[in-house]
Amino acid sequence: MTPAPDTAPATASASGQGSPDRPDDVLTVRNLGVTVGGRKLVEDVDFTIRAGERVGLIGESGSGKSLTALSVMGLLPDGLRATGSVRLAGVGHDLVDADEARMSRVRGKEIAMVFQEPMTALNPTMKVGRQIAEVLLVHRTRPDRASARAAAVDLLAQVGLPDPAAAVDAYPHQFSGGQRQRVVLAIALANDPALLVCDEPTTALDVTVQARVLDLIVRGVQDRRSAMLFITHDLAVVATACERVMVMYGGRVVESGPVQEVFTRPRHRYTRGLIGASDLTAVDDRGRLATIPGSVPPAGRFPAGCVFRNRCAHATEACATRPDWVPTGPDSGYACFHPVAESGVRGTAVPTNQEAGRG
Amino acid sequence: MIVRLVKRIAVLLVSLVVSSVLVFAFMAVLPGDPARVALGTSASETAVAQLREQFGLDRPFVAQYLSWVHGLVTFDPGTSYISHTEIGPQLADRLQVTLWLVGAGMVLACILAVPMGILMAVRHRRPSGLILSALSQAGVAVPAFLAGILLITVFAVGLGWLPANGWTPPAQDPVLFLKQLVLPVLSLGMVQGAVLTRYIRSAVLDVLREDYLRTARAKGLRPMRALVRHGLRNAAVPVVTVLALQLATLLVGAVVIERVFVIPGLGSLLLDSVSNRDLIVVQDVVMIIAMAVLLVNFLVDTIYLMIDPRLRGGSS
Amino acid sequence: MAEQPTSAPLAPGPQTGPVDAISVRDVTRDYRRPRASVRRPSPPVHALRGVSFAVPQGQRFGIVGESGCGKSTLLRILAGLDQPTSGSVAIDGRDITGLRERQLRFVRERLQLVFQDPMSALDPRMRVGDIVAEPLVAQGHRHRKERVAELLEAVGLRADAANRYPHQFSGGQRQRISIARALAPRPKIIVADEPVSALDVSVRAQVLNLIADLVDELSLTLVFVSHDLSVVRHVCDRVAVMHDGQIVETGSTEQVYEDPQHSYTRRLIAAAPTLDRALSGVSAADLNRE
Amino acid sequence: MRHHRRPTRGTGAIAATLACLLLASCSAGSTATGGSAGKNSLNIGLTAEPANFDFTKTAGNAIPQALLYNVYQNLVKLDQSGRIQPQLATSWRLSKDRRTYTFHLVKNATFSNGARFTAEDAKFSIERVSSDWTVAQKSQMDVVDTARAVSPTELKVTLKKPSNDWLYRMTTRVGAMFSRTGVSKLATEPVGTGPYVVKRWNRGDSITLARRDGYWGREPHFKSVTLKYFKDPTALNNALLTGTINVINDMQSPDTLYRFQNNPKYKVIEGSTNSEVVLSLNNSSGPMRNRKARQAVRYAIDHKALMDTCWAGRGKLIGSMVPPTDPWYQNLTNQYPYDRDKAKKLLKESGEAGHTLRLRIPTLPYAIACGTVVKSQLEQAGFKVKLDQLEFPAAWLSTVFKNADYDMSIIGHLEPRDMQTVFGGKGYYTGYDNPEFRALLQKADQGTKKEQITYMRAAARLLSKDAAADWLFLLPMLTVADKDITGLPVNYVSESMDLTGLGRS
Amino acid sequence: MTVLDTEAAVASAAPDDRRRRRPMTGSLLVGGFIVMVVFGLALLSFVWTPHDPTLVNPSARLEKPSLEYWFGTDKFGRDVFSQILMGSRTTLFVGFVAVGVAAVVGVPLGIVAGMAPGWLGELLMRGNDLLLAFPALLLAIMFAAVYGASTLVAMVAIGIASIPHYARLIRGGTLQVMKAEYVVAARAAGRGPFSIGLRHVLPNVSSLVIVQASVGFAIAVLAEAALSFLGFGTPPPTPSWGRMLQESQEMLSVAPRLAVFPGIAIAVVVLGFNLLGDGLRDRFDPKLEDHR
Repeated sequence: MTPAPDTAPATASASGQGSPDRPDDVLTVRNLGVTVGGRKLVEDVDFTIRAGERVGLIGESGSGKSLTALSVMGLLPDGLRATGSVRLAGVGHDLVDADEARMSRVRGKEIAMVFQEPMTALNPTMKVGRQIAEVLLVHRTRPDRASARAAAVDLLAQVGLPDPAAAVDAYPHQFSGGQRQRVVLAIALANDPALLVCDEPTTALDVTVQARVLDLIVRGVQDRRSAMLFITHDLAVVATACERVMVMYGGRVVESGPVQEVFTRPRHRYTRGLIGASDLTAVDDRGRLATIPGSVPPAGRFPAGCVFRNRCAHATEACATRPDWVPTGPDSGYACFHPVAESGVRGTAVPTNQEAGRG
Repeated sequence: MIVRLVKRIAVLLVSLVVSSVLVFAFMAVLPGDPARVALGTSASETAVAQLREQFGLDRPFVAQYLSWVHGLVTFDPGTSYISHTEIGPQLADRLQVTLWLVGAGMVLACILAVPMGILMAVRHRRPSGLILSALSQAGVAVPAFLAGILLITVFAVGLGWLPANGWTPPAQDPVLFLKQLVLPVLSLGMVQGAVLTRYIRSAVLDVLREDYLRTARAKGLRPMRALVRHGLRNAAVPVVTVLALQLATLLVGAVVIERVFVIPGLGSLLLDSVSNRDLIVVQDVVMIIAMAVLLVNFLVDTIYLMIDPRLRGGSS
Repeated sequence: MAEQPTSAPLAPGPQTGPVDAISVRDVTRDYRRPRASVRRPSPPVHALRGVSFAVPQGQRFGIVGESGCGKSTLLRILAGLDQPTSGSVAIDGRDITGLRERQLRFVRERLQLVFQDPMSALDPRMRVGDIVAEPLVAQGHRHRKERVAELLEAVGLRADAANRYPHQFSGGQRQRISIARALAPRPKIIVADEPVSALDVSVRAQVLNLIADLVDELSLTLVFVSHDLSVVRHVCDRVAVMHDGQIVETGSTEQVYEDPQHSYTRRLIAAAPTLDRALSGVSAADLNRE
Repeated sequence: MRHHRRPTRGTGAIAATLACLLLASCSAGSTATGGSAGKNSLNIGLTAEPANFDFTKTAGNAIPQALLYNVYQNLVKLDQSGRIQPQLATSWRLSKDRRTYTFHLVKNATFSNGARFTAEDAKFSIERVSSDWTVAQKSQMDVVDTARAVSPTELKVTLKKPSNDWLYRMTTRVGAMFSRTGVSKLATEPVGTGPYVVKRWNRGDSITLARRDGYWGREPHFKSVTLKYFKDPTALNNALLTGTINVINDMQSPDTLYRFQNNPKYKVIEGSTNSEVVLSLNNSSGPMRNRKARQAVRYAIDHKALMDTCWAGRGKLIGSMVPPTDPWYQNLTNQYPYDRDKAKKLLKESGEAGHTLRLRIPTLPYAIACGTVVKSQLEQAGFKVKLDQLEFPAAWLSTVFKNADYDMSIIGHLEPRDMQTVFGGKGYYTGYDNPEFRALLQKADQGTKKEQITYMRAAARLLSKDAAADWLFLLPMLTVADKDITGLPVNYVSESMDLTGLGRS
Repeated sequence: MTVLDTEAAVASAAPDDRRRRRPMTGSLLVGGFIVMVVFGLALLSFVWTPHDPTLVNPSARLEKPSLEYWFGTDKFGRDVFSQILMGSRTTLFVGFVAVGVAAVVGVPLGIVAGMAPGWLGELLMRGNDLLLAFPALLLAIMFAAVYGASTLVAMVAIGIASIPHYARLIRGGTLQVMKAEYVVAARAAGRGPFSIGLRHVLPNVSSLVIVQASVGFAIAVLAEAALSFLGFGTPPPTPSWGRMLQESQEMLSVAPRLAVFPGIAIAVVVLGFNLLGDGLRDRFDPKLEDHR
């Protein structure tokens, strides 16, 4: 989301990055867009992730968060096109329009991904061990099949699977959802990727299983000092797993910053509404929850200017033009003409709400 | 795994018995007394009765059915009313002819269809994919015998490269046997190939949409490599089903090609015996075809077991 | 799980008030798996192992549990769509176990279901008006047109939505239609199976508010099933925690959440991330610790 | 890393064989010479394959066509122009009362199983017809009273009453000579005195006859003759064009003759047959019982146009049930000249105009072709006609031939001199029952040769005037062969396709 | 029933129409057009044909295509174009009978097998597969032998032989529908199995039936051509493209057009219905589509 027409100096880039390309920057995304047949699904997304930094990307359905992840991996479905620039440390070329030959060298080696649905993510007719060994053999991080297999057993142990020696010869249908997601994680972490992209990795899992997988993801990334881009719609999960968060709505980043900052002193109206709506403990006098009026428009059909204005109680004519990005720190800022007052207290989305405060 | 196999075998046996009863009942309904047709219409009543007795046609149904089944099981399917000759060897020859024709035809179909089908699926949006798709649609639309007639007119009568028709057992004259096989196999193979291509295309398209293909791409496999290592094995299941179906229908379906190229196959034997009311032969041919179809289905099921581990039981 | 399931005593004291809306006594349900080995038949799956609870009229009763704990099986038995292997279920005091479809009429009138997946809950080939009116048609009510319009208004949709098709509505709106359908035969009991799990956060709040309003206004008895503890905590008065086919703990919402007795309940509550806990420093590792 | 091959790994080998096959055949260049390997072997294309080799029990012309005069021989045989010639009998005398024939037999004839041919075998064969045969022709021997073997080379046969017809019958299948020790497996192993024996039978494809050593008579030219059977006329033509066969015996698609006529490599021979294509009318029941209606039918058919359209003008127009090769042939085509108005008038007078006539034809090439033309011509003359096809042989034989459930049908009667059996016999499908006609036939049979001709002519005239049926035309004998094949028979008068006279120049 | 909260009212039906308006794929357009043309020809043939297709006209034997005879005449002097026109009627009749028989029996069987409890469903399917042991051509030949060769007999045989394909396809679709929550809702509302089958299952599998019907049509036309070639198909005098093809074989080198015109007609119709099938399959919900 370029604040002003392109002439603006790169320094004041949209996501309020400090000096660009700091030494330990792993992923640098500039002006990323995704279009299909003329309709814009993702627009002007800018952010950088440092080594070892865990960044969350939160948004509802149709916000474009999954498309952002997929365009970083270069795995957009047929008919969708990515624009802008995605650079990865240690990789000479830009990832957006790279050809298959170059991208296949990067995927699974520099960047790895964990998907949402574990039940269909693995090849049902191939042993789990071979599917893990494959990512090692394809990138020649292991010389031959025997050592790749041994590494697979070790990886299975790392992700906490019971009896990894037997598991390596089992088929996907012999594992539960949670166990399969751990196999996918093992595959992703196999080559110690510089960047791990997780697209709603625990949405399909039960609470207890989710806790274990989240723990594995965070530890896996920390052990390898890998950067992580974590996509989810669940505020609590992102707050638990990530240090910094970007809020997306209508294909644009409307606010970003440290988790503590964004979730206690939200500035963008949408972020505030989202926090209010997701807090099931804050109820008005009649016991009703705070809500955001209206419903999410279909992908690509958001209003011009500020994409949230058709549901924002504070929208004015000014919101018809695109709000500028107001940087509030090295990696944080928001894009709203009528932001929540600096001193706004957490969870006061609807005036009638009393302080929730429950532990 | 064994349980599934035992169940499948049981289903196979029951189906065989039931289809044999069906076939026998159908034959009994067929009008036209076989003995009378065999002897010609002006034969005397006594002669007809004597022949009926000789063929056991006067015995009660169940007895006739049992002796027929006994004959089938012990590979001695009795003698034909019309030709008074042993049916067994005749069936064996005809079956061998048809298996050669259909087998080679299906092999050619696979050689054509597998690469074309995959190509059409992979280039599914691009013009080359559309052209191939149109071509295969055209291939499906041409009746097999028309293809045969055109091939004869051009290559046999026109250019004289190949014999127009006829069949020579391979042992008798291998070169002539192969020459006579080319055109029929081509016309059979091309048409069946076009049909198979369409199924392979849709099976591969389905597989390309699977999540684990995307996982393979995320691992760093290039699209074609991902398809070959992960996609094809899973796409094989629906394709194997269609192949089995085609093989089954061709056993008698090839009669059209047999008629154009004058090949004494199973289908032609069936046609001739039906017009000569040679009931015992008709019964045996229909039974062989039914057995072949059921056997093919059984083989397909076992192939499923090999391809898809989920069916092998033993869950987490 | 060595510990014995602790559950508060059944409805306190003798049956004083009106009979319970739902009373379940020691219900079990087993499924026979296809034979895996030739020698011995495969062991049966115990979906429910002796479940008992009661829901008095007007109460909002929550059932929490992870997938595979048997809650869906329980729901189908409550709605008379499936028969228990043993034990009994009574709706408004009348035992429904072992009855044939024709005798379950009164259950159809009193108890209706709301489902989880908005995409699959509505028949894509039927107009919204017909969908909502289906229970009325099935139970032979007349002058359905006005009733449908009334129901659509009640769930916050315009009456003219009746002649549109489900795919022309958003997830939240489809859930409203599903609720309108459930209210059509004026049931006394609504059984909601994960009604908001598939919705976005902002829309979820709207639907929860709608359910709360309707339950209050029509003084319905609500059975609310979910894997999401925080949603159940907001909606329900009493809650039962299910694990592996058994109810391991029952009690008022406050008592179960504040002071969980059973170790599984404790682990469940500990593992559930919330914004407040995260902001107060609870990390992923903390969630994972028993 | 084991590279996972596509599932069609096994097809590699087969693909290779198919590819080299294509190459091999293309390099063959010259027209594939097909089966005719050596100079003294011959391939003949035919249409109807025999069901087995036993013509004593199986009807149909296919068996005698292949075996008579080639494997089996008779005392006397029929030559090209229908005259009776000696074969196993060198000469024969008829007694004054025309009831006893004395045959003098050849001395040195032997059967293919080695047994010598004597008068005893002849006696055995003649008596066996009445005792063991089941086909219809067996009644032709009823007139025989006794057969005595006076000496190994002399046979006396006495008839119950004089019969010109009997000697003629001895040239057909009933006159075939069997060995007393060679009748056990007639269906599969025919034993005869002829020059050829059956070498191999690829059922559904071809029968190969081989010349046997030690044949008593003059050895035929060809060492081996293969009879190839084609159901489809076009396949038959293509086989000749590509050299798979050298001779088409009885061409069934006259329209394609042009491809051979103006082609130097082939020669076309047109002769006549005994096969009258009869528009049979059901004289015993239905609208065709009415004589006027039958006559209306005969006037309504334009025979010349019909033959031109459905059989490309090949064949001969005939007025009654007598082919030109019979001694008592006379041209009766003028009795019912084509006159559509007269046909309309007669049909109105007959009062049968309202009825729909069921034209039930067998699925034979000439019947299908002519059926369409007959239906169209009759409809133009005011008839109502419904055409349907009955699968030959089974359905047509049982529906039309046995139950006479038809009004009109089209069938070629190919048995020689069959006027008596088709129109003289009681209960025959034509249902023609005229005592005067039967009396004429009997007088002809028992009279002298000269009387036979006058009475047979009278019978043929009566049959035609009575419009017992309509004779569309006489099927021609169309033989097409390689230029260098000699001795090909012009007409097809006897039941046999005599191979002994063939040669290659 | 008061309107409880104003926000809900604002959230009424979204203004724009979200129906997944997928573009009409090429194959649907071309296939649909061809099928329309064939229907048009068939209807036209009831009213008008340039000449009487069954009229034998010896003087006009084997005429080249001319102004009077657009496709020339055959060996009996009959106008080929009129025969093709009339033949389209037979072709459609062939398709309808075959598809009709297969659908009328196959679809309900499929639905019942899909809705029935496990073991009954399996049993029905085993019986269904048994029918697979009698391929179409085999049945047609045996039926023709019993009832005599006629178009109706041939097509009923083809129809019966394709019942298993319909049943198997529809059972697959039914199983998917039965898993949907709106079926559970209907049961909870008190709907009996029969009305569920009629109101919910049939409409949702109807897309499958239509797609299979168009492909079935193409298969039937090809089968009729093959049967006519073997002499078991449509008997004269009713014009049929299959029989025209068979009759033309004899005259191939003098009048190849006698084979070309019916051959093209058959190919075009088969192509048309196959394309229509593909187009319809892409048009309806892809999730229910079963690439037959």
